[in-house]
Amino acid sequence: MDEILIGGLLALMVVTVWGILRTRNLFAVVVLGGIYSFLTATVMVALDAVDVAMTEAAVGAGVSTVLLLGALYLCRSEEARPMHKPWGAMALSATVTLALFHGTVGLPGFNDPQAPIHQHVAPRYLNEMKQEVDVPNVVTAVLASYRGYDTLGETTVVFTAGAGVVALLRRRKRKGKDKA
Amino acid sequence: MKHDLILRVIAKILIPFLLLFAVYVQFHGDFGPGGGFQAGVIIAAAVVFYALIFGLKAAHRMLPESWVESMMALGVILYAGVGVAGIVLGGNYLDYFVLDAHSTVHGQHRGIFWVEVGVATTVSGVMLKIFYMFADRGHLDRQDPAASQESAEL
Amino acid sequence: MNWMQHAPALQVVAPLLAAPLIVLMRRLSWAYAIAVAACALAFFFSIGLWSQVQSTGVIAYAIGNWPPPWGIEYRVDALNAFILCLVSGTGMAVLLFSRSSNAHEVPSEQRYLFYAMFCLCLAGLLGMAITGDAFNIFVFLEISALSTYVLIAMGRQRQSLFAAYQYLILGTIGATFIVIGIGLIYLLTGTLNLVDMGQRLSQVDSMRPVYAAFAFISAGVFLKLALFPFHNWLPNAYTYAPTTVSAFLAATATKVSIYVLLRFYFTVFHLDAITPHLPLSLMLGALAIAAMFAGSATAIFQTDMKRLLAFSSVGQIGYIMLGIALFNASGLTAGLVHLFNHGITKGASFLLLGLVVTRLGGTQMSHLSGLGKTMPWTAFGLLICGLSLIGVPGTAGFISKLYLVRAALDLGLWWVALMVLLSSLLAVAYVWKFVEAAYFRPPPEQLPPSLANVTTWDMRLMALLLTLSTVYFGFDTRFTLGSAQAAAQYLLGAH
Amino acid sequence: MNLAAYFTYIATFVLMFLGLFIVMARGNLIKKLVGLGIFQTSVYFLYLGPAKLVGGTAPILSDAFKVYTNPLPHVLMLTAIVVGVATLALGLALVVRLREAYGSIEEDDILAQDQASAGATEAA
Repeated sequence: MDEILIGGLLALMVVTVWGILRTRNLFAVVVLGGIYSFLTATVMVALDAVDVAMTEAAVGAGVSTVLLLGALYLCRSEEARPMHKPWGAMALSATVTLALFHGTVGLPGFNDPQAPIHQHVAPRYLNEMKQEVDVPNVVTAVLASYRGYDTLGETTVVFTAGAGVVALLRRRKRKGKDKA
Repeated sequence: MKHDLILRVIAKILIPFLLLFAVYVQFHGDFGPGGGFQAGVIIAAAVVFYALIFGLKAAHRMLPESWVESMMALGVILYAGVGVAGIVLGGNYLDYFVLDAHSTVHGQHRGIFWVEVGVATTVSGVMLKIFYMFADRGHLDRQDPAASQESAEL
Repeated sequence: MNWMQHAPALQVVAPLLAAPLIVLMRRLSWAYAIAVAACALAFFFSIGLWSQVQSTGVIAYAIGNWPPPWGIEYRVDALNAFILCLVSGTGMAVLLFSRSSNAHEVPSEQRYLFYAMFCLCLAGLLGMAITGDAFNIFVFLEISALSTYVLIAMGRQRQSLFAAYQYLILGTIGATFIVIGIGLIYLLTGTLNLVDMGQRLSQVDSMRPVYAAFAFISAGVFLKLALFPFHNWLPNAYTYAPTTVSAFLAATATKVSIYVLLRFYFTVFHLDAITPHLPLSLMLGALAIAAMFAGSATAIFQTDMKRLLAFSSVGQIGYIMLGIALFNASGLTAGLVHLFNHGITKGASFLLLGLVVTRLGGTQMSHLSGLGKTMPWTAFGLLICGLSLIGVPGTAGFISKLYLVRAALDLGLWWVALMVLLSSLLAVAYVWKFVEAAYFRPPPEQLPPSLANVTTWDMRLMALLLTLSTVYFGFDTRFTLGSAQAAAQYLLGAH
Repeated sequence: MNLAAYFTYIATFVLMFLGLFIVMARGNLIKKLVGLGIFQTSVYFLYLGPAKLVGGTAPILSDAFKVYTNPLPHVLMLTAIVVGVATLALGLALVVRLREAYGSIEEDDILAQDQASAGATEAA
């Protein structure tokens, strides 16, 4: 049952991406991107990743879409017709995809409780966390405590982006542009 | 849109609830899905909503840009500071066990609490700052004398 | 409380904490002071770590006091202690240089943010180099990458924006490849700790995901370190970024990526154990030799000195990779020594070019003509760096080429040694191009409009210091060779 | 090979192929960033798919459940999402600046303008 639901949603996502690929109206692209993010979030709920789903809905569908719309407003542009045939790009992305396909064949499949990820490291988070940290949401415990340093890095990434946008978009005090 | 009465009234009612929801997501993150990132984004969304209805100028008055810029920095400082506090209290970096003298579990709770506050502060600050930056750029681009004067005042 | 005991964490946290402080202060003078203090702390701690590793061996530091593999571990060994010294040392020199050079190259409103970005970039690079956790590498890689994009975009010309955009696209693709590779290994082993990964990976039966993970991580890191033919972002980025940024990136960013490659190859994949089954040495070696020739040959045709040096970097990265591709102790030693020597040589060259930009307004060959007369010391410094890039005795470059040739001959690969010598001839050609412009062409009648007439003492001192060290490490090889040998032995005997 | 056991991987392949293709084949700078986002998203399923256990529940501990989905990939992908939006924000800021400097957000236009100005400086 789960497989059918998730598979159907994933198929819808592929269709959305196909739409993004085909359309040259950038506004439509951005809206399709928002739909894509919401579908992603829904699949994540089906995969029991509720925290991730919430973040994807807020960040992927919300913030990203707003940012894209803002940039689109500032650029006001329609995508030009591609000038060259995309065979090179096609070949490259096909190679990468095939490499990944090659690699995943030996991996544990969907819903395999014997897979290494369910046997090593994660069991401690699920079984001992109650004594060690004692917050019901295991994701919060791992995020903020066990792997809290990653989250510090992640917060710093967000800060870097913020300060970077300030550096790039803060208006010059002088009117004249000192661009070459 | 600035003069639409219905929108303004509804916004006035909604925004406190949005902020309340953000606080819920922030502190309920220990028990259900949620946490600093999501709460930060919701806080930013509430202010963006305010800016859309009442205008950028009003939003700037409510939450000046310099505050927003400080928020970006303060969150990271708080987070990294919790780590340094771990060292000062005799543990390793980001060691929450030592944050409470009596119980390691309480120390963990305390650490997670402050860390999440730091995350929410930075995320909301950054999201807002990025929004302000893009919005300001638009004023300049439009080359509308009234708008550019308005943005000059900001 | 013993602060030195927390050196692994503090040397990353100091610059990481400095960045938000700078944004909070918003004052240029404060920004500079904070950045210098943070950078000095990082340098101090990394020297401390280096000497500690020499005496006690591997230092493990559990962040948050969570034992690995459940928490994130910092792990300092002979290899990354050496890299940390290179990164924080050149970072310090470039930072001290940047105060005056930024005054001419970076718009005034952005200048305090330059220091914030610089600190973040430094923190990211140090974090990548010191961590013992695979996903943590990705997080810090992104910190350094995002700040690098901004630093590049601060250049004076509009081309810098497009260079930053190109790097953003390629860098993100590279980082995502790395995440895919890490994900495959994670699915196979269930762990994210590098050492734990290595141990569990050797017990895995299905080799296909391992090879795929290897391919993805290699391709991702090749993109980041600009190995030919993955180098497309590098020439534009180095050419249009502010000169200090070019110096910092050339000396450190690509070098840390090489370190990450080594870490994955030896600690996780145990490549020296796998290589007999795969023609890896041949594949990597072929790429390296292609890079040596393509980079150096393209450099000859450049008319902008910064661009010339950028392509020369593409070539020099080939030498480092060639040493690694030999997969034995002498080859690795040669590669690591060259990593260090090329880092300081390129750092010195770009800082000297920074002096030229400040004084003459640009780095086109037309700006450089007659440099031997207009700026004799700077021209002489650039000449020394050029000789080091060729590998002339008496410079740091000579030592690394010597060991590279020797390592190849040890394995009986005389044709590889020949390739190294032949490609060095190409280096002679591009260095000659500079010599011709600087010493055999008259200075222009009228000097082009300059950004500032004088270069300040701090700029000159830092450029001098790095140039002198290029010569110094050509004679005294105790630090470079000693550390590289220890690191190579550690990598090969890690299991 | 049991196809049903690999369907999350298959979705990853397709999304990855399309995303990478959009990044490389399209010349519009905004569309490239959208493609980059899709490419990054494809990786989420590589991590999240195998973490799910059917019959399990979201990793929020409670006495009513015994089997939980693996929380570690969730934490990692949270980081990946945030990194993705940070990259997007910076990329868009660059695009806005590029549009102001070049008057276009098409890669070919920008490259042509750069070539023209490079030719001009060489001639000078």
